[in-house]
Amino acid sequence: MSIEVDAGLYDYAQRPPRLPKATKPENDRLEIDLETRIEMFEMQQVLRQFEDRVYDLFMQNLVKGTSHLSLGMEAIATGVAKAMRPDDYTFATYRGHAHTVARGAPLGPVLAELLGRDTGILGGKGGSMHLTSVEHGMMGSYAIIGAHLCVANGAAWSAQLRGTDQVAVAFFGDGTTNIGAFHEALNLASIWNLPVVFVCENNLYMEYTPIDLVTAASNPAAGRAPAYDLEQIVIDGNDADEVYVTARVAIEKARRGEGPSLIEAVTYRHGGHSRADPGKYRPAQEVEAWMAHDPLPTYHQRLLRLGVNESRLSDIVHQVTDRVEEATAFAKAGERPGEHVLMTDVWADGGSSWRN
Amino acid sequence: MSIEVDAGLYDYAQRPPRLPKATKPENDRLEIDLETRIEMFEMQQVLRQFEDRVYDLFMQNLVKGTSHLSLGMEAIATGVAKAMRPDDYTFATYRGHAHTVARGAPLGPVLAELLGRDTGILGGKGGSMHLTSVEHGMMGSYAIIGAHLCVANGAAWSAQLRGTDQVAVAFFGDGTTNIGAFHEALNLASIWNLPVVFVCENNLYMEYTPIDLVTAASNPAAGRAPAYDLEQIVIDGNDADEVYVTARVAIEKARRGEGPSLIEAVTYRHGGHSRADPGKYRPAQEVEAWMAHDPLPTYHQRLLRLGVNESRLSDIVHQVTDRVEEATAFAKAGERPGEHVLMTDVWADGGSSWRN
Amino acid sequence: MAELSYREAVARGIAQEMRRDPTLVMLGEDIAGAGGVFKTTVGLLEEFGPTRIRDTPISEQAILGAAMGAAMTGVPVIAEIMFSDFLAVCFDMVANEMAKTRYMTGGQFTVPVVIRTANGGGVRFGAQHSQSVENWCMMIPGLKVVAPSTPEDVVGLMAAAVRDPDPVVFFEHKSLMATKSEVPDTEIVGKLGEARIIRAGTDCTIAALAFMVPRALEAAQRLAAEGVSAEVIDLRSLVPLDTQAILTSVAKTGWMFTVEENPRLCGWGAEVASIVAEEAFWDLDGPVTRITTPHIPLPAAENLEDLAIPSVDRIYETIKKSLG
Amino acid sequence: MAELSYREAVARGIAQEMRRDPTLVMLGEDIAGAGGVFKTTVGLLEEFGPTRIRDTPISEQAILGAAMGAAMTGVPVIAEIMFSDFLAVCFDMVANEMAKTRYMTGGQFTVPVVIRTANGGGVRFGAQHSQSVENWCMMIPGLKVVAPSTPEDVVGLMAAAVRDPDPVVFFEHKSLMATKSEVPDTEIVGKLGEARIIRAGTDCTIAALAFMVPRALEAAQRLAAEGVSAEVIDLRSLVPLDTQAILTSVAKTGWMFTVEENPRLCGWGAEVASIVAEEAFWDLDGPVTRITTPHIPLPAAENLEDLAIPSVDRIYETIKKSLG
Ligand SMILES: Cc1ncc(C[n+]2csc(CCOP(=O)(O)OP(=O)(O)O)c2C)c(N)n1
Ligand SMILES: Cc1ncc(C[n+]2csc(CCOP(=O)(O)OP(=O)(O)O)c2C)c(N)n1
Ligand SMILES: [Mg+2]
Ligand SMILES: [Mg+2]
Repeated sequence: MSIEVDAGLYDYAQRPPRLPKATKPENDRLEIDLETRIEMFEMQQVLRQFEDRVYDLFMQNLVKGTSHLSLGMEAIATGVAKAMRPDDYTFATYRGHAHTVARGAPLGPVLAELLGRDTGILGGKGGSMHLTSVEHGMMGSYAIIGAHLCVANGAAWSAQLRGTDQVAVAFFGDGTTNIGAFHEALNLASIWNLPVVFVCENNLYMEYTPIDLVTAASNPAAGRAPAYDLEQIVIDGNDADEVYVTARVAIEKARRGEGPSLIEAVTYRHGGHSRADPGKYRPAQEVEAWMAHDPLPTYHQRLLRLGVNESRLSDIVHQVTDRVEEATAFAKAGERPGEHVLMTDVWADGGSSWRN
Repeated sequence: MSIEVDAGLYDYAQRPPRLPKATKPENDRLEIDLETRIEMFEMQQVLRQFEDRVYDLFMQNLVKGTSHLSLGMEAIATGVAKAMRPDDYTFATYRGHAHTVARGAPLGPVLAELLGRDTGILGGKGGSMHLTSVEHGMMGSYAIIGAHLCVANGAAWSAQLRGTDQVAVAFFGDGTTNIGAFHEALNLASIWNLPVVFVCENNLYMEYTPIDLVTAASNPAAGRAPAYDLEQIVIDGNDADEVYVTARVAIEKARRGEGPSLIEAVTYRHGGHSRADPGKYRPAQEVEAWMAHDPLPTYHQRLLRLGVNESRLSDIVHQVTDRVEEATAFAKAGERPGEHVLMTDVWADGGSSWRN
Repeated sequence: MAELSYREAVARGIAQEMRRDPTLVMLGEDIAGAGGVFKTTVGLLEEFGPTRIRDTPISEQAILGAAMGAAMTGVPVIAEIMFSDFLAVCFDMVANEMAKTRYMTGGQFTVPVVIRTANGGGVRFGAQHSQSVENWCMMIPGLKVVAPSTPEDVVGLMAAAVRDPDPVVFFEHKSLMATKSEVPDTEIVGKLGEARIIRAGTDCTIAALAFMVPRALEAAQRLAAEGVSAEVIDLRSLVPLDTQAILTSVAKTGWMFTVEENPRLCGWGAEVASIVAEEAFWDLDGPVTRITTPHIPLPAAENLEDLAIPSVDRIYETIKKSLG
Repeated sequence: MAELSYREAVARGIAQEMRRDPTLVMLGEDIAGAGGVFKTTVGLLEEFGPTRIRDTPISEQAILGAAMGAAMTGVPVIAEIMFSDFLAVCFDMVANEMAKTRYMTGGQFTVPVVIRTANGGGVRFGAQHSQSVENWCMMIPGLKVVAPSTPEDVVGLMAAAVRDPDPVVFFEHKSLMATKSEVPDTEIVGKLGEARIIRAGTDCTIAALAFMVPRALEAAQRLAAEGVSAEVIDLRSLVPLDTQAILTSVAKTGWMFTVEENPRLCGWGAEVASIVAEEAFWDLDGPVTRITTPHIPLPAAENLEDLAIPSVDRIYETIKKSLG
C-alpha cells in the first residue's frame, strides 16, 4: 500500500479553522419593514429557546432516541419561512425542529412528539426526525439523506399541474450535496422549470467530517449550480435579513413560473451533530469565531441600531421563555400513545391489514 | 391541469436536427505515427463489420434477448483503447461489444456469447449486455445505468493502493449523466484524485428521448465537469485521432497521479437504441447528416491524404471480413451451455449452495 | 369483447383511468414520445397530451420522488420504472419514503402512487434485466403489490391500483406481453387482494403468480390426465394477500404447492408456506412444497434460463412425486 | 479473557483482520476521524492510518462501488453503511452488481467485500433508522448474510466474513452495542453457516437471530420453569443457512418457532418455516409458528416500539399457548 494521505488531515480539530465572514453592515438597510424584522427577532428567539429546551430534556433522558438541533442556524429557518406564503410547502431533514416551528406549528405538540407522547404532532409515531404538520405547510422531515429533494420536486410539480402558484422549499445540508438524489432532483427541477427553492444549510460539516474534505466543489451547493443551469447564490446564513431577502426573491421567481433556485446559506452548528455529540472534531478557534457570529445577538444589535428599544426586545425574550415553559408543561403532561395506535395508519383506510 | 408543454416537442422526429460539426482538417496533422493510425483504421473496420454481423444474426434470431450496437461510434472505442496500456482497466455498459473487442478480446468467443453458446466469453451466462474479459483488462459491461462509474473508481482506487500506475477507463452515455451514481462517482474520483478517465459517448439520445430535452446542461457531461473541479473537454467522437490524442493525455495524466478526467465525445448511432429499433424518433435530416459524418470513410480519406495507398487499406478491409466470417463460424459451431453450469459460480468456491 | 394483448391491456387500463380522472398523470423514461420500451403506453401521449404523459431523464429517484410529492399534494400519479430490476436504484423512495410516510406522520399523508414496472424473465435479457422482484416489495410494510397474469386482469387491476389511495407496485410480466385474450369493451375495475381460482380441484392446491400461472395450469391439466385433480390459484395480489382463498383450498385438498419465478430465499411462496404451515397445519396431508427458480442470478443463454425458471415439466413432476 | 462490549468487538475483529492482511482496507462515512457514529471503529485510524481507514462523502453508491471495484482487482474491502436502512440508497450495488457479477461473467470475478451495517430497532430512532433488513439481503442470490448476537461472535464472524472471498453483509445490532461478555484474547475465527445451539431442549425449537437471541433464551428459561424444555438456536448466519441444525432440532422436538425482528412478510423466518414444512413435515407435532414484528413501519415512541418488536413475554406466551 503506497500512497499516504496526511494523517493530520484526519485529526479534524487540528485543521485550519474556517472562519465566518463579518455581518454586512449594509444589511441594516435592506428593504424590510420593522415589524417584519421584529417578528424575525421573535422567531429566532423561539427557535433558540426551544432547541435549548430540547437539549435539556434530551440530557434528562426525556427526549428518547435522537435529536438534531438547529442552535446557531436559526436565521435560515426564520428568514425563509418569513418569505413563504401559508400555502407554500416546506420539506426538511431530521434537523427539522426549527423549520417545523418556523412554519407555525405549535410548540407544545412538537415538543410532545420528541417526548413520545400521544399529544405529539405525530401522535408519537414519528419522533424528532420526522416532524410534519401538513396544516402548516410543513410537509415532513426526512431522515435519509437526499430523498426529500426529489419529493419536494413532486409537490412543486403538483402545484404546477394544479395551476396554483404555490412554491416548495427544501432544506438540506452541505453533506447532502454529494448524494445521487441531489443531482437527480436538481436536474429535474431545472428541466421542468419547477417552482421549488433548494436551500442548503451549509454548516461546514456532515456529521463529524469537514465538508471540504469530501466535496470536489469549494461551495458544496453553489459550486454545483451551473451543472443545473442555475445561478450561484451564497449568502450569510447567520443574518436573517439577508436570508429573508434572498428567499423572497427566489420564491417570487418560482411563483412567477420562472423556475427553481439553489441557495447556499453558510452557517454553523453551536453544538454537535446530534444527541450529546460534543463536536470535538472542530477546531476550538473555529467554534469560538462562529459563536461570536451568533445570529441572535447580531440581530438584536441591528434592531437597536434601527431604533427599536431594548425593553420591547427583552419583553419578547421573556414572552418566548413563557411560551417554551408552557410547551414543556404541555409536553410532559402528555400520555404515552395508546397501544391501539400501533396498528393504525399504515393504509389510507386507517388500518394495517396485509391480508383479507 | 393548466400548464401545457408544447406537444410538438414530443414528436421527436419533428424537432430541429442536431447536426455534426465538420471533421477538423488540422487533425490530419495530429502527432500520431502512421502505423498506429493504420491499426486504428483496422480496428474501426473490425468493430463496424462485427456489429453489422451481430445485427444480421439478431435479425436471423440467432442473437437472443437484446443487443446494443456501436455502429457509427467506432472511433471512440478505437481511439481510447489504443491509448490504454494492456494492464489498464475498461468498464463499459450494455453497449459494450466494441469496447470488449477493442481491448483485444477474440471475436469468436464474443460472438459466441451473444449466441448463448458454451464457447462464449462468459460461457453463455452473461450475454450481450455483460461482456467481460479480465485477461484483456475488460472489467465488465454493466447493464444498469450508472453503477459501473462507481465500480471503475474502485479499480482506480485499488491501483492507487497497490501502487501500480494502472488507469481505469469508464465509458457511458449522455443519458447516464442524469442519474445519481454519476454524481457520486465523479465527486469521489475528484476528491480522492483517482486514476480514472470517464468517457461520455454522447450520441444525443438516451433510448428514444433526445438528451437535450431532459438535461439541464447543454453538454451533458462537460457541463457538469466544473461541479467536480474537472476540466471541460468536448471532442469529435467520430474522429479516432482526436479521440486517441485526447485519451492519451487524460490517461497519462491519471498515470502520473494527477487525477481523473471527464471526456465528452460527441457521436451518433447509425441504428436504433437496441435490437430492431428503427430509430424513427430521430429527424431524417439529422440521421442523414450524421451518416455523412461516418467515422470510417472520414478516416479512410485521411489515411489516403497521409499517403497510405488504397490497396493496403482494402486489403485490411478484406482481412477483417475474413476474421468476422471465421468468428461467425466459430460462434455457430458452439454448443448450448451444459446444464451443469446453471448452478456454478455463484460463489468463489465454484458452487451455489445457500445451505450447509 | 375484443381480443387484446397483455401489452395493449396496460395502455387500455391506463387510458380508462385517465379518462375517468382528469388529474391523473404519468411519468417515466421513454413512455411518451416512444410509447414505452415495451410499447405498453402507445397512444397515451396522443390522447392525453404531454402534460399528463411525461418523459423523464434517467433518474429513477427523481421519478419516484416526483410521483410521491405530487401524490401527497393531491395529484395521483402512475410512475413507470422500466425494468423491475431498477427498483434497486430508487429503493429508498419505494421502501423508506412512500411506504412509511403515512404511518410516520400519524396519517397526515395519503400517497396514491402506482409504480408500474416490467418484471420477470424468459426473454434472455440476463441477470440484471430479468428478475422477479415481487418479494422486494411484499416485504416492505406500506406497499401493496399486484402482478396480473391476463389482459383482463391487467385492465382491472390497473384500475384498482389507480383508485387505491395507497402506494401500489404493479408488476407487468415481460414474458406475458404478447399473450392475448378476449376482454370486455366496458369499463373494467378489479379488486386488490382477491385471488382467482382458475381451476377447481380436490387433490392439491397450486398457488401461482403472473408468468407462472399458465404453467401451473398446464401442469394441472397434465396431472388431471393422470387422475390428479389440482386446484390452481392465481394470487394476482400479494399485498393484500387473499389468505382465505389459499386456506380454504388447502382445507379441501390437504396439499399445498407454490410456483415461484423468484429465486428461492424469502420468495412470496415462503410467506404463503409459512402461513399454511401455521394456520392450516392440521389440514395438511403432506409437506408444503415450493417450486422456485434456484437461488441463483438468471443466466442469459436460452437453455439455461429455461432450466432455471419453473417449467411445466418441473411443476408436473414435483407434484406427481409428492402425491406419490 | 477480557470483558468486551459488542461495540468494542467490532473494532477488535476489524483490527485482528487488518493486522493479518496488510492489503485490507475500510471506508465509510465518519468512520476514521470520528471512530464511527456507533463508535465501532474507534482506534482503527490511529493504528492503521488514513490510507486504510478512510472517511467518505455521503455517497453510499460510491462507497459500495469503490469497495466492489477494489475487491475485483485484488484489494479486499470492508465498507460501512452507517444504518442498514441506507442499503436502500445503494441497493443496486448490493443486489444487482456485487451479488451477480461473478455469476454473470462465468466466474471471472471474485468480490471479497464485507458490508458492515448497523441494523435493527429498540433505540427509538423511528421508521427510517430502525429496520431489521436481513431479508433484504437474504433474498438476493450471491450475497452471504451474517448477524452476530454476542461480542465473541462479532469478532469470529467478522474474521470469517473478511476471509470469505464472496460479498458478505454483516449486520451489527444497535440494541446489542452496549452488551458485554468475556472474549478470549487470542485470535478468534468463526465460520459462516454454522448456527449455535445456545440452549439444549427437547420440547420445542426456537430459532432466533441477533437481538432476538437473548430474548428467546430468556423466554426459554421461563418456559423451563413451567416444565417446557425449549431448544434455542442462534442462527448467526442466514446465508449460508445451517439447515442441518434446524432440521436436526425439529426432528427431536417436533415444534418449530421463529423469533424475527423483521416485519412479518417474507422475513427470514418465512424461509425457515417453509424449509421445515417441506423437509421436516413428518417430524412436526404441530404448526410452525412465527413470532415477528407486525407488518408495519417501526414507531418512534418507546412504548409503541417495545410493543412492536417481539418481547420475552410475547415469545413466552406464544409458545406456551401453542404447546398447550
Ligand atoms: C443516505 C444517508 N446516509 C447517511 C446518513 C447518516 N447521516 C445523517 S445526518 C448526516 C450528515 C448530514 O450532513 P449535512 O447534509 O451537512 O446536514 P447537517 O446534519 O450538517 O445539517 C449523515 C451522514 C443518512 N441519514 N442518510
Ligand atoms: C437505472 C437504469 N435506468 C434505465 C435503464 C434503461 N436504459 C437502458 S439504456 C438506456 C438509455 C441510456 O442512454 P445513454 O446513457 O445515452 O447511453 P446510450 O444507450 O445512448 O449509449 C436506458 C434508459 C437502465 N438500464 N438502467
Ligand atoms: Mg452540514
Ligand atoms: Mg446516448
